[in-house]
Amino acid sequence: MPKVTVENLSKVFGKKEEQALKLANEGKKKSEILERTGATVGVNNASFSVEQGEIFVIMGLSGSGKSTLVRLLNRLIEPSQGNIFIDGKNVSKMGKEDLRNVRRKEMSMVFQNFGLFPQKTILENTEYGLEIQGMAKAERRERAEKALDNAGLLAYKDQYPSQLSGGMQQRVGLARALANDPEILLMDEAFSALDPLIRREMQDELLDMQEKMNKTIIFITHDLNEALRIGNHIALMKDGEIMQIGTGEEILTNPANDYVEKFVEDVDRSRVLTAENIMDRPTTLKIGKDGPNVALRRMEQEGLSNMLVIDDSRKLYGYVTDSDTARAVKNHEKNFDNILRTDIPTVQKDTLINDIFEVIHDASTPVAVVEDGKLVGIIVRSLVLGALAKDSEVSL
Amino acid sequence: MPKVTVENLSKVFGKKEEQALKLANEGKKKSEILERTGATVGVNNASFSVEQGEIFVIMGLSGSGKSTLVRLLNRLIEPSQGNIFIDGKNVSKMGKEDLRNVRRKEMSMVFQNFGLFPQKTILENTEYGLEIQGMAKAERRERAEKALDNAGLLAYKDQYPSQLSGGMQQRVGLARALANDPEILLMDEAFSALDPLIRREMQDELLDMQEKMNKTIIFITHDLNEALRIGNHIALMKDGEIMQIGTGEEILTNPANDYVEKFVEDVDRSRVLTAENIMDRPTTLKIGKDGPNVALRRMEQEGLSNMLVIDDSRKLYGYVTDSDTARAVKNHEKNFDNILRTDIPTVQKDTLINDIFEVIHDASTPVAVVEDGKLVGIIVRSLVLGALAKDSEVSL
Amino acid sequence: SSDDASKEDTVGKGEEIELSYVAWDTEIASTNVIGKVLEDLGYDVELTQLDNAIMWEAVATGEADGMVAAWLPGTHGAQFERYGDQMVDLGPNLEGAKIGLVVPTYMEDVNSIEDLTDEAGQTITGIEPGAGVVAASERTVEEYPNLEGWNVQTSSSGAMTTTLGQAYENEEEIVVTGWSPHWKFETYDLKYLEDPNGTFGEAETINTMVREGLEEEMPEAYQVLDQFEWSVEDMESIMLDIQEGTDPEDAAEAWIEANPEKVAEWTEGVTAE
Amino acid sequence: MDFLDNIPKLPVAENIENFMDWITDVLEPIFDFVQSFSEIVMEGLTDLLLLVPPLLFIVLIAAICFFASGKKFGLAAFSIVGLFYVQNQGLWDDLMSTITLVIVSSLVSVIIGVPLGILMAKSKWANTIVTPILDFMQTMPAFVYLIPAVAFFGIGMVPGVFASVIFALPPTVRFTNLGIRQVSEELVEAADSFGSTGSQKLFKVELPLAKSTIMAGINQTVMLALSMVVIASMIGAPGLGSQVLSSLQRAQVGTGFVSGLALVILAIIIDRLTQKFTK
Amino acid sequence: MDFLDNIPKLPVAENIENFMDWITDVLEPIFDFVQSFSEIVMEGLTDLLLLVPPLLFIVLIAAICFFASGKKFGLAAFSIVGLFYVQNQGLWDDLMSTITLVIVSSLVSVIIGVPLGILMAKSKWANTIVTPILDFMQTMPAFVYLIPAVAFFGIGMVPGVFASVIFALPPTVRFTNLGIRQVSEELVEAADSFGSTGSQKLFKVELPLAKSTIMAGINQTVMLALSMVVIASMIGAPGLGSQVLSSLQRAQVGTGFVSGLALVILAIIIDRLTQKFTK
Ligand SMILES: Nc1ncnc2c1ncn2[C@@H]1O[C@H](COP(=O)(O)OP(=O)(O)OP(=O)(O)O)[C@@H](O)[C@H]1O
Ligand SMILES: Nc1ncnc2c1ncn2[C@@H]1O[C@H](COP(=O)(O)OP(=O)(O)OP(=O)(O)O)[C@@H](O)[C@H]1O
Ligand SMILES: [Mg+2]
Ligand SMILES: [Mg+2]
Repeated sequence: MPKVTVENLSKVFGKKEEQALKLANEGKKKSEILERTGATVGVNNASFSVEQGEIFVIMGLSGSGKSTLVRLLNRLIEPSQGNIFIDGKNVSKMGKEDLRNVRRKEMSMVFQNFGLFPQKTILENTEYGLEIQGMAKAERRERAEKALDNAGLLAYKDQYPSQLSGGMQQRVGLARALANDPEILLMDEAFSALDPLIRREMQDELLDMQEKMNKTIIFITHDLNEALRIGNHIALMKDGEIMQIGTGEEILTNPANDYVEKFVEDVDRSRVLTAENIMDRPTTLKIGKDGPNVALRRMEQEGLSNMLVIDDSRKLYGYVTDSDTARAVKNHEKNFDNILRTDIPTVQKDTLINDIFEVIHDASTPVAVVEDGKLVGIIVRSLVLGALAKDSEVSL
Repeated sequence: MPKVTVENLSKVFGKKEEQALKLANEGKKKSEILERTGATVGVNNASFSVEQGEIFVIMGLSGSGKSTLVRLLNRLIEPSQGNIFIDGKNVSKMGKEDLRNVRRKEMSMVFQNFGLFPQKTILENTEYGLEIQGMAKAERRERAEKALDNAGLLAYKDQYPSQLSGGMQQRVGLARALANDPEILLMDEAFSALDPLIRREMQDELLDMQEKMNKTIIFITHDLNEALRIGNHIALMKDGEIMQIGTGEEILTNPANDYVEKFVEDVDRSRVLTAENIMDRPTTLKIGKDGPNVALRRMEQEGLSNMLVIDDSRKLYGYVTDSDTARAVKNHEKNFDNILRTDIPTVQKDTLINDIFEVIHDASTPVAVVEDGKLVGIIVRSLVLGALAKDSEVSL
Repeated sequence: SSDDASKEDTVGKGEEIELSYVAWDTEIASTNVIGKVLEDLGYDVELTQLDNAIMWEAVATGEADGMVAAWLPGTHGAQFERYGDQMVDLGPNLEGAKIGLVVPTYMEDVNSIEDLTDEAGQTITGIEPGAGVVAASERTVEEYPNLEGWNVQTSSSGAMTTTLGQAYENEEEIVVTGWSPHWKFETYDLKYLEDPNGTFGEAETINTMVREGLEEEMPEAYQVLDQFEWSVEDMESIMLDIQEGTDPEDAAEAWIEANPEKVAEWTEGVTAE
Repeated sequence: MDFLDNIPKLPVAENIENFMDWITDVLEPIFDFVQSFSEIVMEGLTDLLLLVPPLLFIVLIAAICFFASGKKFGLAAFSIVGLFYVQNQGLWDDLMSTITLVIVSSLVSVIIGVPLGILMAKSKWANTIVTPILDFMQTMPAFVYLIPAVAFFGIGMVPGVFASVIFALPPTVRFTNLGIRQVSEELVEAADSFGSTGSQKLFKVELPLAKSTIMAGINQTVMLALSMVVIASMIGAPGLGSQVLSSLQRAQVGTGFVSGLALVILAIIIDRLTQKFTK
Repeated sequence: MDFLDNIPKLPVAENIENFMDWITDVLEPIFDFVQSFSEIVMEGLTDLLLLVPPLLFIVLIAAICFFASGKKFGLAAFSIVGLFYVQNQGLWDDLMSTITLVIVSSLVSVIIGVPLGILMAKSKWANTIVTPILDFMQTMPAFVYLIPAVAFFGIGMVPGVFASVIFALPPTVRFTNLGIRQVSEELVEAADSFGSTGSQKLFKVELPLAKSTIMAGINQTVMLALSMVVIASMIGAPGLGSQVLSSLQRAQVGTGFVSGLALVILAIIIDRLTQKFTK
């Protein structure tokens, strides 16, 4: 079961909510609805689901409804229509008391401008979520301190937010959200207010944290590079509608429409595409089964100057060159023992192209792509360059 | 003579200006000076010059002194020390009247949050600079309308700024600055407040404009990609000091120190490096001078399967392959007329690597790099990949 | 002055009595004197300065026990009409008070209201709107044919005396609503205009008013207040003292010391022995 | 504290008294001129207002309210009912006098206050000097300067205006100062960067942008001028204030309330209207 | 306008008068109790203040000023000179009475005003009802309710406090309302997002954040209470006000000014101190 499921969620701001909703469901556009009813469509029929432990990124330009969507999830904004399920419980139909419990226990939010209470110390801020649950002072203090410690901010616990730098403040925001130990983190442009350097650090920290704690994170940004960097899935919004949902690669390589295409045009593909996206199926020799004769014949047939050698379980042993193989045939050798070369460069299936540049640049052979030590593909130079060419369609 | 020259420019904010300045000149750091005197060093001993017609970008994180530096140029902030020359005239020593004239005629400024007067229409905003010079209504109206027309905003001239989108407002800001027909444009984070999509458009417009009008532009940003995209030269600031000045390539490939290196780490090099940066010196055949025999010998010597053919003035004619040449030698042909192939891919010296991907991917030969039709280098695949590898040092 | 033990033996027995007054010179003088007399009898006297109307309201509602500042029938006519039946009128404590139109003596040609033609910009400078003198002046303007076109300019007592002072200094013509006793007659040479039609009424008296029930609760104090009666000259001597800077309480004390026989008349029948 | 009690009383009162006498003497011609002139203007204004028939006046005000509030009926309806009430209670003439008093006081305050506010915004020095004077003007009880006002300007509307201006001036000065200081730095820089002179900047950029803050100050000034109406009537300014005062003298709570209510109605109409024009 | 003149005068004054009589009768026991009780408290407070020797009092106030203004001397010096002046002019007892009046009026205003302001911020409905009442309270001249104040609470400090509270209450209400509405949406959302209940949000987030705005309103309330001191003295509240009033009656500019100046000094010290505590 997905952690979060959203069904046909809509939000209309303004007086003629009913009428506007009807028009929206008829497929009318946001601007037309605004003109006809004066109501603003914030979110229009959004449906998606998020699995436990993934980072789900919502992207879009200003005013596209990202904030509205995420605030609907914990009902800081009341939905006009649709359902929100958290672990199967329908949040949109909950009573006040239950909703408060969900907010206290299940999800916490991190805000763009940090949302720290200026009159409280860092520690008091971090305690806030626990304090309002009525937790005893000693216990909540301990937990807050632990959360701050994890964020590397324990030394600052008695400072006030204004005494900290932006990056530190955002780490406090994160620590505060985590102190509650929620299942789900909602992050609304949590890093947008930060410096480029600090921002990158925070992204790294988030990824680290994600790995360790396995939270479900819903993350808003309008920076595509950020989205691609941290998101398992990305939803791209425009005018309240979700244009496309998919992995970064899917969105980059199969944009659902012109808008999405234009949106992703400027992105650095070498930081999104991985070895898997560009690799070719390798022509291989099976150790123990194929011998030098077979090898030489196949190399000649396929016009290759070298071939990779694997075993039955596709474990990679190395490669042989055409000249070596010819010599082995001449010497009547029956296996590759004498000619097998093992200095073959390998990359993982999910290595970014950006990281393959170096490997492939130095290599005189193709690069092998492995997964759990097993060969899954090869990459030659022209494949890398082809993938980076703008109008290429990479098969996935 | 450079258009703008800045010598040892410093600005200290606060009471103990003298003392702080002395410390700064002794090489003390900003934080130390703040601690010892309570004064903030805004800009510390900056020197640089900007040529007519170039886009000079100033980069750095928040608080590094970018805005202070650019405001010193038109003395919105009075310098604590140093000289600013515009066309050889020392702005820092000017009287009020002269300074006003420089501001009216020589340089205009474009602001991050647009700086449009909310109570004036778009047209009135654009007229403002001319109005205060006392220009007659009819004339200034005409010039303002022309500036708006160039910006594609004439239709909106009677609207108020708040009725326009951010991108349109910034175009008005630009039109207003250009209406004065200044020699120099100062742009302080002029595009930072814009959407990613609109931002890219504005950058394109700026580059177009630059080509047409040949203004000198000093542009502040903290977005490295933007800096690399539009800057002829880039100055990188930290704590009021200029860490490094150079072209985008220089900064990327020869960072002056760790800070600069860290700053540029994340950049998409394929959008900065050009053919010139990565090309090899080609081995060539001279038409009219070399024949197939020479060609074949040299190909064998250097292990090449093809060679480019040029004339005395290095004009590129095409290329010959080793097999073709061997056949021509066999047929005792004296020149390349029968074997010269002309389907050779070429790129310009300043083509971005990002745009070379496609060309080189499809090509079976090396790619020729030309400048004014003359051959200046060749590019093979491994060169492209090598340049993108992180720790490579590209020779310039 | 005396301690509690000795107070027990006195007439007043330290009982609290509250007299209210309006901050006119006459009332400051009289209230301080009678207050001092009661205090000497052992009462715990509290003098409360109030606005004119509030003074009446206070006695009417029993908030204050009494006051010696009711100018009747003219000046406080309206208030008496409103509150008169809610309090006890102990009769005049001073006779020979007067209200009327007043001019400086240097306006030699004007001696009667009937002599007025177009002096002083045809304006009578009055005090608070709603005050008795003002109402009387307004009646006067209506009843005297020669005052057609005149108007009564209301202001306040302070403003009126200031204007008078200024005009006097410059020997300008001025007609004000006047009442006496008042220190202005000491400071400037002024005269009342004759009032042949009697629109200002005959002589005014200043009456003593006490709250209902005072007679039963504090018969001695009631009696003293009832017997309190003095002359214009007595009052003016204190007023002059105060005007010259003496503290009102001290002035009252000094006067009491100097006039034991008058005080004895007031306290007759209530003194301890 | 014997020690403190032993210090002789400083002759503050006497010195003030002498100073006032002196200044009254010295400036008499000026005061006289100002008084006669202003008296004529203000009486003329009141007469003019009285020339307008009440019904027409009510309709006009209602129309202004209607359009100023963006064609909403609320304020217009309120002003019709309110003004009809004033007319019905026989307070129309008093209302007109009060309007004159308030208009003139506000106008004088604005004419003095706005330039003073600009000066304060531009000069730290002026700021340091004027601020405590403003504090003094607002906290010294009006009752204290009623007498000097009479000494300077006699009895009537003129000293009423004088007293009102003293009390009502500070907000205009303060908000003008604030409004100009609040103009966004970027816009001031923009004006400078095009080479504006000081006065170009002031008139073309700063004042237009500070307008709504300045108007808020003027609104406060008008409100304070209104609140001085009763006190002004103590020195002879005619109008609703003197009705209130006379009801107090006669202890007629009802009548006082009737006039007071007329003042409240006037205040609310003026307040809402100036607020509408501020936006 | 004959038409308007023909409408008979509505009996507003009479009805008010009857209503006041009725309410005075009905609520008499309550009023009496409040009066006696408050009288005792306030007289006690004044006596307490008078127990402190002036010199000690001056030193204490100066010390508070010194520390409140971050160890700067300006305000402390001002308060020493100012209070010494008051003592020297023989106005010490009056000053203490005035302080009692102002403290009690302000306290009552705060106790009523802050909850009312919170209510207005939270309920549109309360906002709609209370706003015009506040307008009424501020613009109805105090002179109108002096007589009812006496009818309710007799003479003395208690009706003085009543009149002061009516006039001085609105800023506390308005600024509390404003302060709570101004709390940044993000912080309210943050509080909500952690599942705060309404009262947790109010006490842990909104009130602390609105504090400085609320304090600014309270500062205004104190200032307005001070400005009512003279009028309160018309209904028997002792203090500096009654000095001012009697000077006015006797046209003594100097004496009036001396007492007025004492009020100004008190106002400035209180104003600066509350402003310091606001930050
Ligand atoms: N409280 C509101 N009342 C009315 N309209 C609203 C409200 N909140 C948001 N909207 C409208 O809903 C739409 C979506 O707004 P939203 O804030 O969700 O955009 P966003 O994608 O978060 O933009 P940004 O990147 O600027 O934060 C916008 O058109 C906005 O004007
Ligand atoms: N008016 C001023 N008074 C005092 N210090 C100032 C002033 N203006 C700038 N500074 C200080 O000078 C330094 C440089 O500021 P500046 O505004 O030039 O930075 P910046 O590079 O433009 O930053 P940003 O990217 O945030 O705009 C900062 O430390 C800042 O605090
Ligand atoms: Mg948002
Ligand atoms: Mg800047």
